[in-house]
Amino acid sequence: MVKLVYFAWVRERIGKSDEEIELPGDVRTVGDLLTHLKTRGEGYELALAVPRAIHVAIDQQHCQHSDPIGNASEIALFPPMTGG
Amino acid sequence: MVKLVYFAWVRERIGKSDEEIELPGDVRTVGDLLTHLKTRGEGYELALAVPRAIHVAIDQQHCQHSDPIGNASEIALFPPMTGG
Amino acid sequence: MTPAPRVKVQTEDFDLQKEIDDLTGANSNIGAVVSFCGLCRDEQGTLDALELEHYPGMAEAEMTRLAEEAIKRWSLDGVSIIHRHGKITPGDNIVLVLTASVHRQAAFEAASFLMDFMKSKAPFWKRELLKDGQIGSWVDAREADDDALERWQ
Amino acid sequence: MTPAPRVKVQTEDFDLQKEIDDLTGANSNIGAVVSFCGLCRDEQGTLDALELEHYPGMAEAEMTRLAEEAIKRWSLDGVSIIHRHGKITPGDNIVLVLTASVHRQAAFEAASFLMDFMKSKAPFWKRELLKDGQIGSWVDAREADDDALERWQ
Repeated sequence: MVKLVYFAWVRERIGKSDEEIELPGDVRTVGDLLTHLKTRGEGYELALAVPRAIHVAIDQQHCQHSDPIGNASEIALFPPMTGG
Repeated sequence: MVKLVYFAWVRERIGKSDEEIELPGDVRTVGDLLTHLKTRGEGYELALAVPRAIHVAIDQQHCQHSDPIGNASEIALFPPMTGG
Repeated sequence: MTPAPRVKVQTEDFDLQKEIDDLTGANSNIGAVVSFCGLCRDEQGTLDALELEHYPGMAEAEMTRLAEEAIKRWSLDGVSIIHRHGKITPGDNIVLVLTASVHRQAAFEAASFLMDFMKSKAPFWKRELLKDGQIGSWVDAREADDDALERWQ
Repeated sequence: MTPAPRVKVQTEDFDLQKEIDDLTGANSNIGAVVSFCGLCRDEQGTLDALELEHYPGMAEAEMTRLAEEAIKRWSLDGVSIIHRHGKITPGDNIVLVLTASVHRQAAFEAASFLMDFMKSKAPFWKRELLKDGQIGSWVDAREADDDALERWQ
């Protein structure tokens, strides 16, 4: 089980702020995870339509789409940040 | 008549903070003025021993040693500035 | 001695002079303090407020990482970063970066570095609340902000 | 609209938050405020205070000229410069430069430019008053400060 957390318009489009899911064995990288999530419904498809617009953090650290998920406990998906 | 004002160690070495003097007709540039002032006594000689260390302002604007004095009403002599 | 970064994520406003006093404290060898305040603009009067969402936990962690990176790169005697979240009205503070050093160049460069990275790496998102009562759109990231990172590579 | 520079030469200290509030005032299109505070260092505990001499009249005039040059070079919504004179003890403020702009880069660059020129062009001179009661020497100008001007040519 891994906890997924969503922010800003990713959260709005998916329709929830977090959830726990079981990852299929063939989901090894962040990119794999995004592809997998898109099969979970219309909200996910809409949120993740442009994968390069999605930033991902594993256990609260920024990561690349090519990075392995390893034994992450929390994975966050969000749009480009606009703080500051 | 022109008013001369002195600051920091230039003031201390000359021994006064300001004075009014009559300039000889052959004192045309700031450099000429420095040379002339050195004839006015030991304090002046000491203060102006290294002319390139002396900054000059004519009527409260920085100028070069080669600049003409024109009809300046106030000429200031001081060491390199150390504010900020 | 390496200073510990001071990092806060909060809803309330901050007082700049107090934050500087807290940062410099008993250290009398600081000669330069640079501050950056990021303020909410009114967007030609159309904006009622910004609503700032953040990722609790990661926001503080990322701000600490950025501050530690600045401390590694420059000779600094102190770094503070405060980022507000929640509803922020035009003219109000959003973010504060403070850097303290013996000389001014390190303080200026580190503050500029921190703001460039705060813009692109700190997990905060702005949404516009409009004067006409509508919830406006999420603010788009500026390409200029991504470009700004390149000069620190 | 070109902002008028705010320039003050004074013996008393300043409150940074108040100076920022005065500078930004009713303008809600300011997104970035950069401040630089120059502080008196204690020189490894040997310094009792600095005595700052200045050229009244020219100090204000030169600070205004520098601020106007910054306003010409960058898109700014406000510039404040305060320089103190008289006796200043370690840890206390000596100088403040404030720049306000829509975006951060102009505010950072203009503040850095202003401090470089304040160091070398504003007619102020520091003398050390030492802990042992002696009047120390006039502070020497740093060559690094002259070099700093070159990057703005």
